[in-house]
Amino acid sequence: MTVILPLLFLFTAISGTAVVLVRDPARQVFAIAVNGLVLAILFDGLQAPDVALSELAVGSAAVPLLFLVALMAVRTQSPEEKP
Amino acid sequence: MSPRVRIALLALAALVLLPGAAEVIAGLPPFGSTIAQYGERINAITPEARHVANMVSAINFDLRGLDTLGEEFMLLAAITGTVVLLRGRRGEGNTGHAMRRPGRAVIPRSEAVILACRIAGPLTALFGLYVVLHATVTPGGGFQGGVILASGTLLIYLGEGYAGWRQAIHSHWLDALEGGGALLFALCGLVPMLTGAAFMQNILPLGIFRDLFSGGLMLVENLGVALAVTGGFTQLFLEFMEETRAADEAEEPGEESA
Amino acid sequence: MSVLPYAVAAWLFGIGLYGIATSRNFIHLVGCLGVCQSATYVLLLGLGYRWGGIAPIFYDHPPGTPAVDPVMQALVLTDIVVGATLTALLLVLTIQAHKRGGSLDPEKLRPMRAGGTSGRGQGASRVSDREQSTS
Amino acid sequence: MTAFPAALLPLPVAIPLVICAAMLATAHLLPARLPDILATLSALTVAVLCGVIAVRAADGPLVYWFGGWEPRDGLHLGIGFSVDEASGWVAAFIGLLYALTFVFAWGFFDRTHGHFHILMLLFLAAMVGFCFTRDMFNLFVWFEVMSVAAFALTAYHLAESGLAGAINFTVVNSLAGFLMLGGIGLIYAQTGTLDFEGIAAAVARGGRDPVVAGAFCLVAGALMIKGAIVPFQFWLADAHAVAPSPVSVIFSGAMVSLGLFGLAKVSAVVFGASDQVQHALPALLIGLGCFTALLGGWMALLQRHLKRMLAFSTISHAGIMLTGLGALSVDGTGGMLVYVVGHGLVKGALFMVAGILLATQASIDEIALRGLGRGIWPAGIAMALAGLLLCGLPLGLLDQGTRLIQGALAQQGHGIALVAGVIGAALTGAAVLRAAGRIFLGLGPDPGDEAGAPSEDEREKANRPLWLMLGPCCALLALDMGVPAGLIEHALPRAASAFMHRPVVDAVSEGPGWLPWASVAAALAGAGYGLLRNHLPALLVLPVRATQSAPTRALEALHSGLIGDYAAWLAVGVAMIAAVLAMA
Repeated sequence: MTVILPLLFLFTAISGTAVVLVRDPARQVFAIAVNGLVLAILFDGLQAPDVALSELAVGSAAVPLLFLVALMAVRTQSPEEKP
Repeated sequence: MSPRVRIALLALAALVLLPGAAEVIAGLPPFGSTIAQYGERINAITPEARHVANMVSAINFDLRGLDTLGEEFMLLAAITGTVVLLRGRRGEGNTGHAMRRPGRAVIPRSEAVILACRIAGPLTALFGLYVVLHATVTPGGGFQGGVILASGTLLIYLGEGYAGWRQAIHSHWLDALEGGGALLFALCGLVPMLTGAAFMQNILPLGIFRDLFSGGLMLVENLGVALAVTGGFTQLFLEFMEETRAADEAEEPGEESA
Repeated sequence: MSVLPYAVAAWLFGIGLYGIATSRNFIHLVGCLGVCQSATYVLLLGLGYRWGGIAPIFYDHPPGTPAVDPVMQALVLTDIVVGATLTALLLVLTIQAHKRGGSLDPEKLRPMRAGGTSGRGQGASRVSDREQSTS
Repeated sequence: MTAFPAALLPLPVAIPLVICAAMLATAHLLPARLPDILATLSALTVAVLCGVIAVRAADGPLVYWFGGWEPRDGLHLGIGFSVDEASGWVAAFIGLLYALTFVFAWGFFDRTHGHFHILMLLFLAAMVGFCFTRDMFNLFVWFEVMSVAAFALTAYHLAESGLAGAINFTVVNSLAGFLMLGGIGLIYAQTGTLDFEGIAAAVARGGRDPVVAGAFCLVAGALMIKGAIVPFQFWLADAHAVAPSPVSVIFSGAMVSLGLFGLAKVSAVVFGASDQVQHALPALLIGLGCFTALLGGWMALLQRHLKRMLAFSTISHAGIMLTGLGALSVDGTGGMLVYVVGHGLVKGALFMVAGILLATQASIDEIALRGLGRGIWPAGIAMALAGLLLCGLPLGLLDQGTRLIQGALAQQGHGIALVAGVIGAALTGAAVLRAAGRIFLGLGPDPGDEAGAPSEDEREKANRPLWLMLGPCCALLALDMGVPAGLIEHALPRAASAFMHRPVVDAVSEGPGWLPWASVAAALAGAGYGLLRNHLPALLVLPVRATQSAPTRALEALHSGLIGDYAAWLAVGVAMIAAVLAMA
């Protein structure tokens, strides 16, 4: 564990940074999902399986899904309504 | 304010905050050295006091049940807000049936996808139920299970198409599920008061340690959360999906004037 | 190692705030807000960890085995719910703002501004919207 | 088993929650008027219950342990509510404000299956929980429930500016939540408990500790964001100005001041034993408070959009409350608590007048409305009266609070804060009186700098009778003026000492009697100048105009409405708090 945990923390920092730096929302969705997954693994490593399960369900599935749908909604309406 | 000024301001703030943050981090107990007395104590007494194995569930539903009550109603507020804000434009009347979006190609679904979804759907539902039911013994609980169950309904969307999904799921039922679950949870607080106990006091038989039905009142609260979360998240997905208005049925242009 | 988790938490909050300050797209901004929030998860769980502790679930291990702090985990669970609700609400607001303003750029989609074009130009269409919806 | 009065404590939170869950579950079956009735009744019930609790808490705080988890061996295991007299009365005031708001909004939101009422009741329950709790994380939970309900309510109109304002509001207040949670994590890790008293005891044992200071910095920053203190105030004008008027009543009347109420409680109770924090507080709170009072007042005077004007006036008054808090004395905090109630009543009434104008005249723009208010002159009288009360007319609760704060500041020699408070109040009063004169008397055909301020068309549902909207408004004003001063003078020293966990003081001092009159005179002069500008000699007008315009434009540009700017200012604000703490 002593080696894995620091690595997981670093991964979290990197994937969080990636979410910020990927400025195109369509690609950012994937960064968000990856970030959620990394967080879930980190939480499991920190002996928090309850939290990991929540993060897996919410952070890497439900939330990216909402982002995707929001993107789709924005796309479907843009051609006709953009002034 | 131009972006450059903004970043300069941020950098300035960071410069001031950095030494402070360093000092705070240095003052914290080193990572992994010790845990707080409160958590230690809960680990020590709760298995015996409440006959449950999962401490996190015990905290969420018993020791600090009030927080979860607040959290559940926060979810309810958010979902009610989402519904109000998304329906504001579409109008209430249109929620009963699937909306159509003119001029979008219908992508035919392959048999394999439908089959996969019909198999995966019930499996997801089963897994969700498992997670809900084992709240007090293994990781998971009403919230996690509820989210999984709600995601399971999305498989209906993938497999049966948007219209089928809308046919299977009614917004009114979801309201009832969500409100009913939250109501059940709130009543779990009030009913013990009728017997003279404290709000949310665990007055039911506690069951046997490591048994599925251990924890007494926690099981009912867990069920309330599961109902509320399932209803709430499905409602959320439903309302969001409505925004994309997939065209699955025959197209009738001009029905919806955007 | 003993300070790494806290440093990571501080970094996540800082980078998220930087993202919010420089974002030109509301959907991207909501993602950055999520990064800020993940800082709180990391901080709390980091503070509640103990080397060698088991998960606070005494199913396979007998009660009394040293475990990590369950309170922090319960707090983070609540926090995750907060995160999901905030994300959903913000995305809804973003979708609706895009519908009305035709843009996702904070610079173009400002609240009421002096002499700004927001609102005035589209005032007429909005009023007619409302009349339709109330009728 | 808990004895009778303490056993009431969960009810004011639980009742609205149960009602709103039941309303949601049966949303599609409810007859149209039922949500109005249910919501009003439950808000009234909450007010009455909190009143009873407050009366019973006079002898000492009532304590309630949820789930029967009473502290064992000095360790707090569960969540507790602890209600002192002052918290009880503040909660009762909030319940009453909601009940009157529900009456004001009767029939306002027919088409939504009671969703408005559900959100409002949740908002109410969260506020009461926020006032009652004695647990740090529970405080955060209610803080977030409050925020989430508020986010959804802000954008109810779905106008474009409403949405951008709501997004700014949501992002800034979410960041506040994260800061607060971070602070809670730090303090929990350091002290090993979440209970207010437990933390206070551990902090007292610990001596000077950077972690405690850091935790306070984060929590105080979060509460100041809620309380709209400069430089965190930007979201408020965007959000208040666009929220539906019944929601604005609650925002300005209760939510903002509740942030400061929380700050008062946390700094007095939880961090009361940390010397570092207590040394830093006067400079921090009084400095920021003065600045906020002046900036808010100045901005209010320069607005033409009535709700935006009132929003800035709320910022100014939040600054005044903060200076009262900064005196760190029982008088100052007691004055601030009275001020919270008085300000909530008056500001609520003013937002109701704004709502009346929106509903009957279909506009909220001071200049566009010039002279249009003549037909609804009773609203004009209410607005003028509220304006006078706002700037310090020596009558009623708000005035009493002001004089207590002034007394505390004078005693401690904070002359600058005293002057800033008077000027801030005068400026906001002048703004309201000018608007009242222009709208209801048709004065001031030639607008000054306010003509360049942002404004927008807006309308609210117009089918409600005038008396239905004016009634609650007048009730609020009557309540502000009708509470006997003797009663408060008698109860306040005891209540405020209990609130701060300090030994009881004999009496509280009040500021000099002429100060409020000076403030009223200044407000009248300001309003008169704005309305009668074209009758005044050019010698007087030109220099004012020349010096006023440039800073005005600069300030207006600062309130850019860009979320990026707000985030940067937020970081600056937290850095300022940290710097003051580090120097203490």
